[in-house]
Amino acid sequence: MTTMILWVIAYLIFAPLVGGILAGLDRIVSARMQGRVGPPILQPFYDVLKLMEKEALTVNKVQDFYVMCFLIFIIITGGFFFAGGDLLLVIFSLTLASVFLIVAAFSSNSPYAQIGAERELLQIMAYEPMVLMTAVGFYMFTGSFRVSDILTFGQMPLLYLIGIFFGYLFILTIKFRKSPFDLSMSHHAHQELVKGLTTEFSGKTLAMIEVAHWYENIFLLGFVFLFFVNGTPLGIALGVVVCLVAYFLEVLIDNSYARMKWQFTLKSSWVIAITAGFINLVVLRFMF
Amino acid sequence: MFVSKISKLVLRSLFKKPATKMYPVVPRVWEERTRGHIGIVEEDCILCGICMRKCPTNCITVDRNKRKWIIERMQCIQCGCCVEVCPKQCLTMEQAYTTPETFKVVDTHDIPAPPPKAAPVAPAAPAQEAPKAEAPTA
Amino acid sequence: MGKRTIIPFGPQHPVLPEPIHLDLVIEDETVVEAIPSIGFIHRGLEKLVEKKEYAEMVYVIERVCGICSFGHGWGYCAAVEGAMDIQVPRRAEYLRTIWHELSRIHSHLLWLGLLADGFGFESLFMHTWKIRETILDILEKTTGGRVIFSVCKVGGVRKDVDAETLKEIDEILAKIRAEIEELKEVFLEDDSIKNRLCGVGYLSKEDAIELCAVGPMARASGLRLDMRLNGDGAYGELDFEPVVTDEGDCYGRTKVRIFEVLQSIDLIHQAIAQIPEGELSVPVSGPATGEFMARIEQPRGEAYYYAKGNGTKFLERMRVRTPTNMNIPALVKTLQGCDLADVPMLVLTIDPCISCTER
Amino acid sequence: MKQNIINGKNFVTLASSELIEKLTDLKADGYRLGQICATKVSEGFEIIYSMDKDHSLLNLKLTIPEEEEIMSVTGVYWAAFIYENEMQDLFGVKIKHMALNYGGHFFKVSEPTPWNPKK
Amino acid sequence: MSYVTKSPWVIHYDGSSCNGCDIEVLACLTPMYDVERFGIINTGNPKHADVFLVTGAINEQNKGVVQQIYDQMPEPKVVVAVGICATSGGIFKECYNILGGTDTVIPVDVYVPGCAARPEAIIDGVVKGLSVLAEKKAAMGKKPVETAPAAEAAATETEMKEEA
Amino acid sequence: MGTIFFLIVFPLVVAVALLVLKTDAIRDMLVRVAAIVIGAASIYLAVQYYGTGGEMFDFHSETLNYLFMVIEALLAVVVIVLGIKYKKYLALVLAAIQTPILIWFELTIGHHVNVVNNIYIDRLSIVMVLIIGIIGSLICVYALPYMKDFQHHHHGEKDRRPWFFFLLFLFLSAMFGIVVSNNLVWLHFFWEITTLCSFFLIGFTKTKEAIDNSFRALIFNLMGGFGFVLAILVLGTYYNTLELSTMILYGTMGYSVVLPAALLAFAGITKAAQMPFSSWLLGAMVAPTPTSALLHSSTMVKAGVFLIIKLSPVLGWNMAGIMTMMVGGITFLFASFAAISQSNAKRVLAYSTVANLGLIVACAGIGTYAAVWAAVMLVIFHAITKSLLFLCVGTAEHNIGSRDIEDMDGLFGRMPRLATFMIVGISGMFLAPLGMLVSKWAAMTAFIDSGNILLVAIICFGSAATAFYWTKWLGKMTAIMARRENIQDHVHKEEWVVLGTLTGMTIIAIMAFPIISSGILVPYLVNVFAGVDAASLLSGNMFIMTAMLALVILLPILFFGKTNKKIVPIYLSGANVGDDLRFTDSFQQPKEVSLKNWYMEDYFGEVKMSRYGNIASAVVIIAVMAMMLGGVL
Ligand code: SF4
Ligand code: SF4
Ligand code: SF4
Ligand code: SF4
Ligand code: SF4
Ligand code: SF4
Ligand code: SF4
Ligand code: SF4
Repeated sequence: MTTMILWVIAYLIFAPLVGGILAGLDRIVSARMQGRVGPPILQPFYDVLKLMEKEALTVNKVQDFYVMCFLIFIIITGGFFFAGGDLLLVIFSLTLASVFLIVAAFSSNSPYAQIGAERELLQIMAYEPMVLMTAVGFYMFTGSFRVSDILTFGQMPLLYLIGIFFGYLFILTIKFRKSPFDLSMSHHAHQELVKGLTTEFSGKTLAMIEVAHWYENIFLLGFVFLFFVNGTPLGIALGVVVCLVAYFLEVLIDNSYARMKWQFTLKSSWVIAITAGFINLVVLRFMF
Repeated sequence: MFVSKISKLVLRSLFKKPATKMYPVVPRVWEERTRGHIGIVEEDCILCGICMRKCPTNCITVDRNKRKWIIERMQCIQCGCCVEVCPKQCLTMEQAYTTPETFKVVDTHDIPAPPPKAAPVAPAAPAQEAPKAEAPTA
Repeated sequence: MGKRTIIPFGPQHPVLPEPIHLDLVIEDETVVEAIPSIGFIHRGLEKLVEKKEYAEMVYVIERVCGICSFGHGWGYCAAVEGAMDIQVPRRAEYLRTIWHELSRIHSHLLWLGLLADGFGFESLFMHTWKIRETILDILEKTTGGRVIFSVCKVGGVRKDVDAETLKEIDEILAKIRAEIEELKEVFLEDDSIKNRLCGVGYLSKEDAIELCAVGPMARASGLRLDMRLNGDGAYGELDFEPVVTDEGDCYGRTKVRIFEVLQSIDLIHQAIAQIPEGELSVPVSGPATGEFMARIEQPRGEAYYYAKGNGTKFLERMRVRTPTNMNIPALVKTLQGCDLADVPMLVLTIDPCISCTER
Repeated sequence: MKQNIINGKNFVTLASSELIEKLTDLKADGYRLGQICATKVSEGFEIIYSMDKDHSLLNLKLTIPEEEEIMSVTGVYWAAFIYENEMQDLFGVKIKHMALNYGGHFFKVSEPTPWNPKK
Repeated sequence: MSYVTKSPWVIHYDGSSCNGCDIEVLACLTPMYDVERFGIINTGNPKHADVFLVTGAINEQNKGVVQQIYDQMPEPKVVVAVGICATSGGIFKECYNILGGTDTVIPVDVYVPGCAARPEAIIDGVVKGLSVLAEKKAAMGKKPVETAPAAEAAATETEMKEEA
Repeated sequence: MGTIFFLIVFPLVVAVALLVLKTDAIRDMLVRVAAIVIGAASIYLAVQYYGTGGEMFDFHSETLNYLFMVIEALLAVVVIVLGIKYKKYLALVLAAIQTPILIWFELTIGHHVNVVNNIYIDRLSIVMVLIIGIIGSLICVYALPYMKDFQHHHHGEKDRRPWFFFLLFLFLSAMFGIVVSNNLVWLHFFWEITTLCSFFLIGFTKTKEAIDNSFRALIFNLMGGFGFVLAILVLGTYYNTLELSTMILYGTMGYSVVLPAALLAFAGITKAAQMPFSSWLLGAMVAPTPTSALLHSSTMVKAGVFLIIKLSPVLGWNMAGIMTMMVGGITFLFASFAAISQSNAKRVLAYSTVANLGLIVACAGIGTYAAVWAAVMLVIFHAITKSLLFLCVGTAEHNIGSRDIEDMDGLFGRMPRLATFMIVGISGMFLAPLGMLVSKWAAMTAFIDSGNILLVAIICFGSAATAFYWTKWLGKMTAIMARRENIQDHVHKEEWVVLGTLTGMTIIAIMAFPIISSGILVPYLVNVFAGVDAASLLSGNMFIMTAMLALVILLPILFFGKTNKKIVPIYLSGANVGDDLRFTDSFQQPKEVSLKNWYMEDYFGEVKMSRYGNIASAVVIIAVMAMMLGGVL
């Protein structure tokens, strides 16, 4: 119980820091990949602090509420995860959080926000099956949905969940909002959607979204970590290293592909969910 | 899966020195022909006003009475037309650009009176040489 | 109306460096109707002929647009020279050709970069523009400007490029050729890019003729249409064949442009090898007379320059018809039924230059 | 003589009554529409239709009094709507039956028909 | 110190320029100049922007657009007029459809000369803008933001859209 | 037992009264009073039998048997006559075959089968009685003003409201009959009554479309009824019983009752509008909205799933079970997909109903403790939430003149209260920590445990699709559009009362869900699945869910709509005209922005989806039936 609480507190405090630094690293690495110098590593923090200082504007009375809910539920979702909670609960509450973000965008009744929301929704539909299957895979392997049980299970899930692992990595590109799947919004302008989902958010509201992303990214990496635990310190070290590698990989992918259209996003992720995820589950079914 | 053709280039760049010129830490070296701003050799100007008439943006004002040659920097397009037409070749194309300012820069140059033909020795009245920046009134 | 979304696309839109506006009617993300509106940049500069003497007018015409600025200057000069029957020295013709081809390279690279940005490929955009800077450096060294060169004048050119610099240019171009080949591979072979380009915005050869498309747009639809074949400048003495493909889609247009970059490098090599010594310009004076319709192959396609003198220092009429003008109808056509995500792609593949379209 | 010189000087006059017929014929003959432009002259407007076939150019010149209405050629070349709207907005040339008429809003200008001010 | 100066996000709008300055603005983002070093991001959205880079002159048709973008940017914000067209109308000043430089519709904080303005000049201009930004930020806390005519227009719009 | 009879007879009496008494005032009175009485009686029944948990009633009546038989024969005649009149011969044939067979059976073999307990009540029946009694009668009350408007809308036509209300109450009566009959012949009798009622209700408007659809419903349900008759035949002949409880007992004791179970499940599948029979439920939408609400939420389709849930102990990994779970799963998947492509609110609701029923059917088909827990939970939440949504759509339709989701632009400004109700309803359908999702979660776990990986995959994809179509609707509801006139004052008071009650019930049910689980479900399940570990699946997460719920409720109360920020216009690419609704278009005119959702017709078009779904489930059904018959013969 106490360790659990400690984990949650650590998450609450360190996730945004680590998430922000990772985002900073991302920007530097991306810049270098593009032959540029890039911003200082703390740039994401400057951005957020800057946003906090800006004039408070909104397009209606409710959107801030929704964005706040988004942030709160993202944090809660991560909290469940780090408290060793139920993976399905984590996924469902993540969906709840995303729905809040989408509703926030919808509420503005503004073209680009709306289309962004629509695309975000599509992305959810694209990744959801795979994410659910990831949880199912862990359950079938360890007999529990609980992160705490998975952690102490003692065998490295990766070996039996290799298909699911790749499927999850694929999905991660969508969740990290990286090219080729940065459909609904991206850091860079110059896309057909202006800023998509976030078009109507400014100042503190936008800062909240940014911070929520940091939290989100951390627990998404937590999933990656889960694949490598085997109850020994080696597993933990390996997990951390692989998380970093996975993150780097996502940055590389971001810089290596054009943005795809929604059709491809939906099709490819479902195909992956079926080929990598489902087949893996079937194999598990006959192994355990 | 999708083959990415750029990964190699991207990874190579990651470990190479960035191409960035690091301006302003490293100042820019200009080419000889770089067109930055118009300079004037005040002594040579005869206030004939040809530059004023030919300048496509009308940014030069030549005031014969007050003996002033005035250029509105925020209006000059560095076309070099004035340099070309000046009968005295007293205008030059300098390489540095006018620095951005919070107001519209207008440079006024006092053109020294030509030495009276009768007195070949110039009186020791040094003209103001440095261009002066004036804040716009509005 | 059912499920139709109606939204404004532009005038301020990050994907468009220039303001253009579309009333976009979409269903899901499929465009069912797109009505373009331009005119945000209309300045009315053709009418400045009444205020600027024909010799100074070149400074205005160069600023019709900052991308093919050189070509505009040349086109204008060619029209006036044609109207006044002026013969330009050969060295000047060669220099014009070299600068024009350099402009084409930088313009196409710029376009390729914007295209990459349009489909969200930031790193490719960066690398493309990185190479483009080398060209700009050459231009700055030889003309003193990165964007507006002010080297063309009625009767010839203002500045010479010495042999040493020409040799240097030769070497630099040989070097970036390799880098461009690498980019070519990316643009034409990368699966994700092909996925975004192939089959998008198809324009058949018949439609291209019907809609009077020009430039790479026309050449990608299989039309052998290139004003350089008319023999302006030094082109009559250089060996080249227009790049023509018949894909007719965004991929084809990309292909045409990237091959044209390589072709331009080639042309410059040839021109440098053959450039004759001689005068830079002939003196021109007196009132403008006569009329002439000049055509120049700009990076974006054929452009028209019509000059009509009336016996004074001022022209009676100066008309610029730019390539984008003639590609807008094709754009309107290809937009029907595309995806919202393709809109930038299509708008870009005509390589719209609103500046000169609206003048 | 170089092709561009021949092209540039190839102006042919045309009566407004023959316009559509001529263009239709040329189109059938494989000509593309190159450009259309108007010039304000003392007699009214001078309108040039540039037609191109295999890089050889034919400039048809039409001179009409200011009040005369001409037929739109958008029926022959749809793409001509760009030029016709332009002539309409900037010169006040009167054109009948345009396929896509922006009604004076193609170029939004502060004064109407700047090339041919009414006052 | 205010963080506005560490993370200036820019929005660029092309008034009626010749593209020259626009391209140079874009060139600033590219590897050679890489303004992301200063935390600058080119956002396409006025609501996220701190710095408004205007290129080109103002004409009849775009004045409303420029005005709107300006109005939609949250305080503190600065306007940088890039290129001679934007500073004064440039060579097109005499054209029938040109009203003048950016300052004919919105207050301009920094003028960047050049035709085209060089990337270096644009960087200098934005850097200069940052100090203005910091001043504005400092002023924001103290006195209410002065009601520019623009702000007034926005206020009326707000009233109109109050729902029951 | 008196209450049971009262619940069956009282609505019948009211129905007849309504048919006779034609003045508006009396009808209003009568319906309201009856609704209160029925509601109260069902609650009373619940209280009465809750303690005992389940009871069989040893009740015989030859007279009743014959009476039922006569009525059944009459109904068959009605069908045959109508079949001739409207040239729907398939219906005619089906009625002409099954009724004589059944009557022949009853008079011969059936006569010798000894039925001890004709009537029973258990906790599942209690749940059903509550659903029918409360939600059903609320819908009847809602129908009063609705049908007034309807009449006004279609004025000039004959006022057939007495007939309408007669059918409604008859329906309720028959439903009560279904959930308490243990004698399969009786059950079949009530079953057929609901079929007929729905037939008339669907055809109520008498348009061509309505009549076609009503016949489709009739034919499909008669096919199911035919299956039912066959099941009775088999049971009576081979197992010598006509009691549902006995059959299940046999099943759990190890005798194979797969064939009758499969036949009964088949009947349930048709009634629960599973693929390939789902089209009748979609066709039912031509009827006035209260009918749809009734058919979709508390009656008709619920009769189908009720029967299958009852059967669940004998399903599982046998032919009958596999058929049921696969049909349910396939239906869930394809109906969820098809819902994406719909913009007609009632069609979305219809597909969602079909999908949810599919899930319930699949759960019941798996037939494990956990699966049935999920199934019953789904039944409860679905009934409440779906009726709420249907009625909301009805009200919206009468006030904005369209039932298309895309016409509900700015509803939040125009009818804030209605929009809020809808938001509650929609959220209830798919969001954590609200009811439906909890059940879905349980269903998922149950699927995994059952080892049917295909179903697991189906639920993964199906829930993704579900989230998509609900969220986009939710988004439409929450969009705030500038300057919209508030028009909700036009809504009738009764409608508000009903909608408010349902919303309240939704929230209460969501909050009370642990209690429902431990108080009703667990005891029932322990009873049915004797010996299974009774610990609830979710006990560990229950607390978290409740906390989350509290947050979801608390946050809006604290913060919703409160801002001191400056409100500014939206971004319209710099072309804003100034009112947040219009932009300057290409012709320099103001043009209204229009924002619509995605439908992805090419991917999820309903024709395509139902074709795939129908083929897949038909194949499953035919294959299973063929294998079984092959085995039997
Ligand atoms: S908002 Fe999106 S683009 Fe920006 S940092 Fe977060 S994930 Fe990246
Ligand atoms: S150059 Fe020509 S215009 Fe100028 S002063 Fe001499 S004569 Fe006059
Ligand atoms: S350079 Fe051109 S614009 Fe500048 S002062 Fe000279 S003539 Fe005028
Ligand atoms: S043209 Fe030369 S000499 Fe004449 S006023 Fe200008 S600067 Fe002086
Ligand atoms: S075609 Fe485009 S790039 Fe070329 S001059 Fe015209 S506007 Fe500029
Ligand atoms: S200042 Fe010069 S380069 Fe810049 S937009 Fe204006 S004309 Fe073009
Ligand atoms: S919407 Fe109007 S016309 Fe239709 S039924 Fe209701 S009140 Fe009557
Ligand atoms: S929805 Fe149709 S059937 Fe229902 S009342 Fe309105 S018009 Fe009548």
